[in-house]
Amino acid sequence: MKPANQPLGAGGVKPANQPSGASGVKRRSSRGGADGLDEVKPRRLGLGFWLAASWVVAIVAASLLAPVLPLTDPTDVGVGGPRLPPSRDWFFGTDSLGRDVFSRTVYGARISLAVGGFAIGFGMVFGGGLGILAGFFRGRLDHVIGFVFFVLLSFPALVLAILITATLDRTLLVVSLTLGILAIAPVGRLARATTLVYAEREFVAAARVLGARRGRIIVRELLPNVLIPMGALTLLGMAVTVVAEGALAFLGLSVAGDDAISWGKMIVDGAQLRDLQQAPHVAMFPITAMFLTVLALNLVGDRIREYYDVRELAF
Amino acid sequence: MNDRLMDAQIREGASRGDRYREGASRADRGREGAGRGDRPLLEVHDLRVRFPTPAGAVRAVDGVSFDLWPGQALGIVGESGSGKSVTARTLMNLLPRTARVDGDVLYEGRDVRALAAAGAKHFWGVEMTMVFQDPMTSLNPVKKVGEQIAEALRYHLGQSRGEALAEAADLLGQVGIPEPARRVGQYPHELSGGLRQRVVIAMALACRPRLLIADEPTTAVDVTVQKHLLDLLDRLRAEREMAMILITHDLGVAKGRTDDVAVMYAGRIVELADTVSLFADMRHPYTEALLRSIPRIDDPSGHRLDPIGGRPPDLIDPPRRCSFADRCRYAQRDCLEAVPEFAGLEGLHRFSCNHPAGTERGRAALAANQAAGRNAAGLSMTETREEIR
Amino acid sequence: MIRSHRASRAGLAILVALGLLAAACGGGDDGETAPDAGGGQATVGGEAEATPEPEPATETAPAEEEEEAPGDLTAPTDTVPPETEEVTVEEEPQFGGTLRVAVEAESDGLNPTANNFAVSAYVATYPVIEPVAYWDVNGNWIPHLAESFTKIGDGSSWQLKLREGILFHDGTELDADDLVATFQAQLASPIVGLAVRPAYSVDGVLKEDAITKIDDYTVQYSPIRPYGAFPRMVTSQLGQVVPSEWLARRAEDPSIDQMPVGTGPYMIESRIQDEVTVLVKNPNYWAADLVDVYLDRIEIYPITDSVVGAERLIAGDIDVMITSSSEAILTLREADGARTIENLRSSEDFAMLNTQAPPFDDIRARQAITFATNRDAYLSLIRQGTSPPADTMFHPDLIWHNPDVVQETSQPDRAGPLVDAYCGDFPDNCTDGKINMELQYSGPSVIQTRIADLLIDSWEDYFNVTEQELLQDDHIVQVAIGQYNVVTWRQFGEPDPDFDTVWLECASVGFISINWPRDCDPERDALMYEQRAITDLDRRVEIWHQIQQNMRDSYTYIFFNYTNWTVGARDNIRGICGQRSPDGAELFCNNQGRIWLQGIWLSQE
Amino acid sequence: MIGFVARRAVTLVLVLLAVTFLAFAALNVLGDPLVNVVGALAEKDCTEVYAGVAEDQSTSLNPSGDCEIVAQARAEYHLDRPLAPRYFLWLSDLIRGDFGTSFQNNQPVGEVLREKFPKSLLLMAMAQAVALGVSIPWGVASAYRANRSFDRASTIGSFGLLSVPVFAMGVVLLYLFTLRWNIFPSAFDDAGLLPRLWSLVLPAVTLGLPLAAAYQRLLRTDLITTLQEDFVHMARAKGLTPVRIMFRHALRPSMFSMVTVFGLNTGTLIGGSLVVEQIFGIPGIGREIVTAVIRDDFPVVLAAVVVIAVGFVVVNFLVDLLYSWLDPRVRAA
Repeated sequence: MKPANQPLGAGGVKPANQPSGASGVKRRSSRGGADGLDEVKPRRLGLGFWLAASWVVAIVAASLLAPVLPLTDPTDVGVGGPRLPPSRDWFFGTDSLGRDVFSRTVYGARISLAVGGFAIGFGMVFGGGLGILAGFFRGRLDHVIGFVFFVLLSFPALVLAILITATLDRTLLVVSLTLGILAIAPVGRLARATTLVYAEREFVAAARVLGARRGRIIVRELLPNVLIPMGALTLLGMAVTVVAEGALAFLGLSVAGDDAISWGKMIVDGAQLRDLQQAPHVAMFPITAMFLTVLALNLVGDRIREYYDVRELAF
Repeated sequence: MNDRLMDAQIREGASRGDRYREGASRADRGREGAGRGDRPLLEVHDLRVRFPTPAGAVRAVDGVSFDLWPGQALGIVGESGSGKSVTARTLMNLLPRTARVDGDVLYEGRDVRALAAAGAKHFWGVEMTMVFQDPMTSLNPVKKVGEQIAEALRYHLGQSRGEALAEAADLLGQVGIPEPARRVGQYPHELSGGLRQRVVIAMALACRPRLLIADEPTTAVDVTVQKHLLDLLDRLRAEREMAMILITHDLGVAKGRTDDVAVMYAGRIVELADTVSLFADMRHPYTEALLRSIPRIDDPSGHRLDPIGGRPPDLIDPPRRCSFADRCRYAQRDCLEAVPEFAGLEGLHRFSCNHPAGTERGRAALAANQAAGRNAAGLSMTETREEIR
Repeated sequence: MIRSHRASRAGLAILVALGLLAAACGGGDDGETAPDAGGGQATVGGEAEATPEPEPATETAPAEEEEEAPGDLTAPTDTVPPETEEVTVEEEPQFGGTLRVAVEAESDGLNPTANNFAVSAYVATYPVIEPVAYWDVNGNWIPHLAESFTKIGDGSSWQLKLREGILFHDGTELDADDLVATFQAQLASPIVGLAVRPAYSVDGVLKEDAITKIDDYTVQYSPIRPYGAFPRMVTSQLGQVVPSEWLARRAEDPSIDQMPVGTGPYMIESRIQDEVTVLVKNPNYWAADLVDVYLDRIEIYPITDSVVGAERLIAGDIDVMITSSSEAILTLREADGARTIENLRSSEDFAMLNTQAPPFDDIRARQAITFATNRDAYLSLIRQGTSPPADTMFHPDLIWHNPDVVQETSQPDRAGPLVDAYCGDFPDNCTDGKINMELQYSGPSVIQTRIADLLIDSWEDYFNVTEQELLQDDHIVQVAIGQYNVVTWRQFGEPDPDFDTVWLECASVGFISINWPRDCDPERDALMYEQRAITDLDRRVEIWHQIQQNMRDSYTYIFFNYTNWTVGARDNIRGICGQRSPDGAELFCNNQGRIWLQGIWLSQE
Repeated sequence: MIGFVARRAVTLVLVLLAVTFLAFAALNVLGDPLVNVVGALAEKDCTEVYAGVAEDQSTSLNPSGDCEIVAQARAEYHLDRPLAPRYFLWLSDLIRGDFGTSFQNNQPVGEVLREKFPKSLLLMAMAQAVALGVSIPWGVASAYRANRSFDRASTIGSFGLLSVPVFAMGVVLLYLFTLRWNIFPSAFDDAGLLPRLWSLVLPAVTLGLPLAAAYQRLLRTDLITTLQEDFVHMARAKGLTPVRIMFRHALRPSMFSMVTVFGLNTGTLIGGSLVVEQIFGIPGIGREIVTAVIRDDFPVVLAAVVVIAVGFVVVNFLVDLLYSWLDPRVRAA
């Protein structure tokens, strides 16, 4: 019998922080019941999923293929007049320097996705590694790592990010690593929680009893199981980092360089009051591109998460 | 086991049952009873409740009819998924919106379902109320028990907070809770399971309803407390001249505390009789099996339990035949061809069985099956225990 | 890659040095009688100002109007269109009301002896802390708090005599002790001191008689070199006097830099950094009988996004704003209910090249990048028609301008051979036949980023450009210590070009160099020292023509445009220009955005 | 309960120490604080001068000896000491309420924070108010008719809202409501309480809407679960109206996830306000931090980080206390 509907005790484990992602605490009634008939869960991924996945694939493909696509050079100034509205020649119009917004939007995906992918990859390796170690060895190590995570989470994330990016050369690597560091704690917490679950399972216990080396248990038994839910989160994490890059851009702290075009930088450029007034399309096209991409990543990630029934989501 | 789980089993259900339509019994109008009027308090006629699912509609209640007279106690007995709780929830207007309901439910001649549709304000809780199975979950954990009892008094009867709280304490006293004045200020988690169920009962009785539906009121509490609670309900019913529907899976609970008993199986009433004659001559093989499958409060020692083999039928699109045939040691070929008629061999004792227990036909059927080693639906007789009678 | 060079307060110190040293080094002029080449006088929104019912369409004075007058180059006073705004208006000035002013930046503090003053600080402090001298409408110095200046001998000493009976806001009387205390506070300041010490010290040792109190109202300044026109040195923040008592308190509590005390017609009522500075009328203003003070209250808001400032002005939340942003100027020009007072004759926007670091230590590289620069795109896309192209450090309206010197940009064909030649000689500095270089600019700033993107686009056929965006203070430090190839910059435009020699002298080259390009040319030095020593205007003009030619030939500056310093004002704002000193002289208006708020009044119309 | 509070307090102090040290170290490691004090002179190599090997060559602008200035500054700001002692010196000042003095304008940092924080707090409070004001009715409406058309549309809508970056929301709202329809001002207006609130509406909505979507989803899920609880059926059996049941019985026990996220979102809000204050020109702590970071105003950054971290931890501590109001059983536990 389920005791009650309160999963959260005073000092108990709190659900993950999920302000911008898909869902925080996912509770499902453990009961069936007549009312349960209300909720009909299709086993399929659904049309939305496939649309979203197609968009992600299309954006990734476009960003990879951008150099070979028949696009105007996105850094070429004055290919058209300044602030031209969308037309047959310029699908997305031109910006204040007369550059092709369509071409820039396509190229912009490169930096946005590269930063997102790189950062979340970094978070996965380091956060995931620490989380698994904490969850597997428990005890003092767990306490120390848990504390580190808590400290990282207590530090206002964007402040940390601007501290680093304002001080260092803002190369692609620095910006990605900065956002990657921010991903460590949330990813690590998830990895730890997942490890805890699997570390108690029979197959791991059996391996322990059989005297397998701990390293081997982690790599052979735990890692594959922890990777599945983490993999689903990669997409959601990417969505978060794509947005974070945009936020940095808004503070003028995204990747530097005229050929480092990102959606965030394009939005800032177009969001200058006079540009926004006279040529809103300059900001609105990259905003739309970013929104759709974030939406698609969230949707795909969320669906995969549901599919594998990953309960906790930690960003 | 709680009701929702049963209902879930209905949905996910097992074998197919016979599709047949037959009205259930009527209560014995002739018998003496407290507060009898000239028409029943509650008339249920041909009640059908279906839940649409992707796989098809689940017929949770499939043509149930009965009358309930003022002051009368009716026991509805059945396994999980038999439809007894759905019936109760239909009366209480507690079904999920997706449920499709047909048939008539009249309370003092008023159409209860029309009342629900019209959003009647002071009907449920005042005229008719319900006690749920689990006192742990049927009290709001974040409100003091006094407040929860007073709430109905204030809402329905317009009492002030002070009046209502005082009356709540009084009610707590009536249901046998010691130190009622202190208890009103406590939260549910501060009370034991038995006390909580008493609180629930007090809460249900607050506005002096004329009909109380008690849905497995003792299942979730300690065995030692069960009897006290049942006796309490019985006493309060008598004192307040209140009609009651006591829903249970335990025939023993119904015995001695009800006037009539309806046995439900697969959404239908399969046997309906006054309590005394039911226990004297149970006719339906299911009733018989049910009695043997459960421990009894009044006879706990030494009696070996005899679980009913097989599973209840799938209620999605049930076949037209006796729904119990697959599990019935009496089942003959005719049971597989049509739904047995719901009729009484002996006056007001009604049942739907072609080969009722305790009759010649029944004994003959049993003997034939034992000889064949299996019943008409293929149930192996060796798996069943030796006949008692 | 951790950058070791960081921003700094001393970086700001250098900034100050720019503004102040210019004044400090401006000696050698031959005195107050010489006609001054007005460094740039404001033009005021056209004839409509004079008519009772102005037409909005002609309200603003766009850049083109500036160029109507370039023919008259000999008489500097004539380069300024007749001041028509307030004098011919029949309207009776109104007393009372609150003026809300927007400035583009917030100043760190308002203490003229300690903080670096930019436009925002000047606008906020001129009404509060009056200078001992100022400029008249023609660009000549005039006494303000001073009653007179007396040149002693060849100008090695100057005596300043104060007007008597002037009270500070704290009730103390302005006397010689305050001048001495102010001067000493300037010397002691790590920032302002940079601008003062060099004029009074030899090899780091202060002259003992740098300042001497003669009597209660007279002090004598004795700089190390003779000054022909010393009073010019005290028109800026160096001439703004604060009470000695206040300075004593300030030594204990530096935070009172935010609330300084002066003699002016307004007092600081409150100040919240980055939000608002509130001035209220001084009831005991010493010159109340001599000049009219109309407003009861002045609120100064730093609004860093100039377009937002312009929008708020148009919406009526702001009455006056000062800006050099093209977007804001365009917004103001297009608006109903507002007008602009634009001055194009002061500073210039340009890129400059470090001549002591490869690749631009080679003149071929400097020439190549100059030729490759697409100035037309810069003017049309960045300046958007608000600022005309600049060929030299002087606006064509000014007598100093040499019309024969033309900025050789937008000729990419000429760049190719030079780059090939350079790369032939220095293959290590080239990749794929292009010269490797770094463009440094200050940020984060959207407009600076746009400028960088545009310039890189025009250079990238011949150069491999790396972008280096630095925080503003950091940027200045890096430039000062010569750690750059190319930077975008704004400079020059002092009322007399002699003040601008400091940017060009060999003496300014060092570990910290304010001859930023580190371009030392003894021949040019000789020319500059010659013009400083003489009083003959024609000869000075001739010399400056040669200096412009010399600068062009060294290819260290790529001039883009004249900076458009614009004062935006709502239609009911009167008296921005045409204000008078206590002696009745008409004041210079909009000197690089520095305007006086005390004479403004609100029209009821 | 007391034990719980004590444990939390110890954790809180440890976390604050770690956070402040992290910030302190980051600022020191990432940049040399000396440069903040003496500027370009910090670039000068003085080792030989200190060793007495070389003569101090003063620059023209600093006649009093460059290396001497550098040495003085190092001593004044304890830069001649290692990181750890310097941290504790700073910390002891902090505990005595001395946040230090801004490099930028010599103002006491405490004063700077006092001026900036109220505006940001107001903004965040308004944002949370928007979020709660929108999400509670929205979540209730969705859960009340779960899986009906309104709920399905809500699910899509909230998912979409969650995918809108806060700056994109800001830009779009600014474009529509300020530039296009001219309803709200384009900048913070401090001319009294009403203009202040009015000018904060757009920023608050910008921050609040995505939060509202997050809250709505949590509330809806929890409400649907709660509505299946027996005590809700019991309340219906008591004859209470659905609306009454929803607000009197179901809402409070369904707010746990929401309240938890409410606390954790304080961090998100601070991050969001950095950007939103930039977009809408609000002179709050977010802009102050950005400016201070960009200008290397070490003491201001440090103080702001400390105060924010304290705020974050304290808010979450308060959220823990809020649980016991939401559920009396927690008190007993």
